[in-house]
Amino acid sequence: MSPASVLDVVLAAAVLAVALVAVLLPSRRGAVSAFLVLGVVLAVLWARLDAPDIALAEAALGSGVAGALLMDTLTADPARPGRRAGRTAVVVGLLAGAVALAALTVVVRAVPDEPSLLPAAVAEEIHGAGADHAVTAVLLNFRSLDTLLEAAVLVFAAAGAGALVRTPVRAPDPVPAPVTALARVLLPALVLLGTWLLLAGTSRPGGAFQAGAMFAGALVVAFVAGARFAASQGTAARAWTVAGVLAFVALAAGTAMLGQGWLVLDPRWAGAAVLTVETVLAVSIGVGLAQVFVANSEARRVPS
Amino acid sequence: MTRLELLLALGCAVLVVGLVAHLLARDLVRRVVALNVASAGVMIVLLVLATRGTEPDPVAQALVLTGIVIMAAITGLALALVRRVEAPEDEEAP
Amino acid sequence: MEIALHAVATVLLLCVLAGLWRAARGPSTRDRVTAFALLGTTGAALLVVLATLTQTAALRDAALVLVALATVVVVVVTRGTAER
Amino acid sequence: MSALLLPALVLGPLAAGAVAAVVPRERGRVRAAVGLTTAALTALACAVVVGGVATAPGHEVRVALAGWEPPLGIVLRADAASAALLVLTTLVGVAVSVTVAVRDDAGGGPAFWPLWLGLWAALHGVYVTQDLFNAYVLLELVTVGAVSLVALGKGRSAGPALRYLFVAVVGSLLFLLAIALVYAEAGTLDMSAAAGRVAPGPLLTAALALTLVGMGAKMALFPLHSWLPVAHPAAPAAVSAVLSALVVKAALVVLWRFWVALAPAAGGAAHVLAVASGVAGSAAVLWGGLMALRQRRLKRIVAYSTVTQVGYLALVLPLMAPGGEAARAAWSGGLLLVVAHGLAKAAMFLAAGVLTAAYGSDHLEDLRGAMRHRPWVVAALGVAGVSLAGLPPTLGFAAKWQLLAAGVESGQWWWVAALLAGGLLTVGYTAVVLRAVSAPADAGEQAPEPPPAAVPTVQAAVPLALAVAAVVLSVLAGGLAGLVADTAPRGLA
Repeated sequence: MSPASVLDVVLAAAVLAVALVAVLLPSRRGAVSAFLVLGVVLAVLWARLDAPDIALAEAALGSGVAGALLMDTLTADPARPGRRAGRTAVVVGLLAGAVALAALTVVVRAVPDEPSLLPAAVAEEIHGAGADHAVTAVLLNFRSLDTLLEAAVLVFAAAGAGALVRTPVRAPDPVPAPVTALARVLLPALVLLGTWLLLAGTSRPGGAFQAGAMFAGALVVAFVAGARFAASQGTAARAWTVAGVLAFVALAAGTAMLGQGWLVLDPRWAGAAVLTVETVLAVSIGVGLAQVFVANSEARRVPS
Repeated sequence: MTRLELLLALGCAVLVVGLVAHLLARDLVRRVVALNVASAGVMIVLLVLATRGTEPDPVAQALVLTGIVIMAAITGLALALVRRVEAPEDEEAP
Repeated sequence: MEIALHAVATVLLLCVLAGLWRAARGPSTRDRVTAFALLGTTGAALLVVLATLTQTAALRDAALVLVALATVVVVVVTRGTAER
Repeated sequence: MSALLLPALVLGPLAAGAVAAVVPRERGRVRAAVGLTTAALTALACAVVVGGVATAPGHEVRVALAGWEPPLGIVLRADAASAALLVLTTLVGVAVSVTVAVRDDAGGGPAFWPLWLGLWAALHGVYVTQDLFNAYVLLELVTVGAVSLVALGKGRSAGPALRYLFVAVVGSLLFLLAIALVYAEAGTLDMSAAAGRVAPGPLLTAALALTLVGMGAKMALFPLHSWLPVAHPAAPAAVSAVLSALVVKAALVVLWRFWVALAPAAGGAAHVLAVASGVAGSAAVLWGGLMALRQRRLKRIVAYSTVTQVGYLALVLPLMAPGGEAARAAWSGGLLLVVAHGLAKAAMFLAAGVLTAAYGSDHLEDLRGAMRHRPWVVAALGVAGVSLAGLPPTLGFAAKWQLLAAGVESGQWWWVAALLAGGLLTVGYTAVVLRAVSAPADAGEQAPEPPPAAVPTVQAAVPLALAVAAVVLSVLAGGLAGLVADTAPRGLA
């Protein structure tokens, strides 16, 4: 076996092992901690699969923002005694799982080892698409409707989580000094990193979603450190949350009214349009994810 | 077993592990975690499909990126609901 | 050189798995968070090795992001434990 | 013009939902104004698009978004089936919007508006998208909107909402794996393009099975139905109407589109899966009907009735399987049934909402005397029940007739028996409801009921209007069925 395939096998085993640990640990804390580790291992797997964009996103979202959300759930409630599923259910579940896995393993052996139609199509059309980096071109031009709707999913998830908060936001508690100190260092670093990912995204891996996750991280840190602006669920915060979707729809409607067709970007200004939409989207995603975090935090802090 | 088959099988295994755990777990946070594990399994399958051919498939990668963001949003909503479910009775009244 | 890098990557990966044990076992939240912060760093090192191996500069960004957001998680947990 | 407006059906309500989310929650009137304006404009745009579909050559309106044709880009395409669904959604959507605008606790408060508009946009998208992954994203948007709306319900609605979210996301993940498998083989995400690039084999069979199970979970097909009778009644009245009438149909439409495009290429395996769908559907018809008969709460009865009706809709897959004339009858009958059920179920849930608001409860015992005090609301329940049971002169009758014809034509007597049994059960539980509300208010040993609380007239009139629409549309049913059958997807022939 070559060193490369040893690495592949070890990596595959690691992913499976961490996934098993994450679902098997009976305590919440253990499960969440193992899930954070899964995010790290997955980021490595994505890197190994030639997908640096996804490695970035996994590091930022999968183990970053989602990790912070899950961890915050743990600090909110003391661990609860876990009820267990009945023995019959476990046996049936395991059997069904084994059968499903065997069937799927047979199925995926039939996957043809040849590329799909799309990489060639992307390579052919990427000039004038507004971004030299293929993944960004797909997200912001070829399949821009998906990206718009995905931003909308975030907007409405934030609205839904926000609707669960039925109490006004409480004044922040006193913050421990180490947290404030850490936040002072971390905040500018996160914003800088996010901006870099945003600007880099048109020509190399990176883009609105990774940058947005960094901005969300910055806002979460600010919120945790007691900054009032980050705790707000007011009109301005909600306006920023929806700004990305509205900017995207405005672009779509604008191109339609100009007679080019919905979301059709003219190669002459496609680059500018892509960067503008990405910038608004990144800020919007950042605020939106942070709003989900704040809503979660407030859903717990109901005054007694 | 080729690398493609190995990694595709890995994706399926992670998906099945996540789904079975999701259906069997009673603790709500653990169910959310298991759902995220299952989703990671599907993402593995998609990204492995993207490695066929000489260049990585940007479209499949874009799909995964979209999927990850959606899953993060859904996790946020799910956790907010978990908190609401576990809030003491008297806090339920709006 | 390539063989050495692959070997380093494999060893680092095993380190991650060793760390998983501490993160999963706990017993205190502090143990878990320390383990996770450490794992984030190991994961970042792995990404840097892979960046060199495949000559993908963007993976260094990913390493940075991983470290930065692992720190965010640490801050969140620190604050949360301080509150109780 | 209609091609220009087709994407607006998705992006318009989406943007309006985003705008409504920015309006402070205390400004409920402003949010309602945004919602009503959007409802009016959406209805107008729908009319134009439906008109475009009716007059266009080949009865379809098609837009390649961002100017990219498949395989690279995403295509939205409205055909006769989309038109039928758009008509249903417009009628129910306007009715729900008016109901909530009149009295906002029917929708669970001002948080209703952004979520509902976002959901509305996503539903439109599901009806017209041709792209598999786009359908996945739209279904997730539907889920996020629907789950959040359930959580707006009074009392402990978060639990049912979370359970619904779990089921819906599991369904989505299975569907996403199916998409990955189709993509692995066909190399494209466009449904019609993929149809020509797949061959019988394990990949296609697995994709069909995963989609059937995934969408089955999302639309509460027996035995994956147990979340629905919990989640739908927990939601605010107007939301229950939207969930039963429209949201369940989103998953169904994706299943049907996927099936019509890809099942013909799968050969015998698709036939086996279709029969499985039919067995599950028949079981759903019987189980849902029996459970509905046993319930003592109005909203629960209506929710179990949805389980039954989803069962009918699952029968369409085996009825379509033989192809030819029978398949076309099954396709058009299925679509008419979707419209008929949507109208009837929205009418029933809105009527249940009015009665609950008036009597403070939806227990059948507490609704005694409703026939005398709220005759129009009870009339709406009755007419809707008749349409659900598939009796003339309603749209439900026309739809069931088509399905029966399809079953008889292809000699599939089993499914015909399930259809007829379901109709009898529907008559049964509708009768239970009507008998309960027509009992005199002071019957039995209990003290006389206090007179019902006042409910705005408009709110009480809306359910009847929907139920009447089901009758009026039945006049057009013949023409509609013909149109839908003539424009049935090519895969059916």
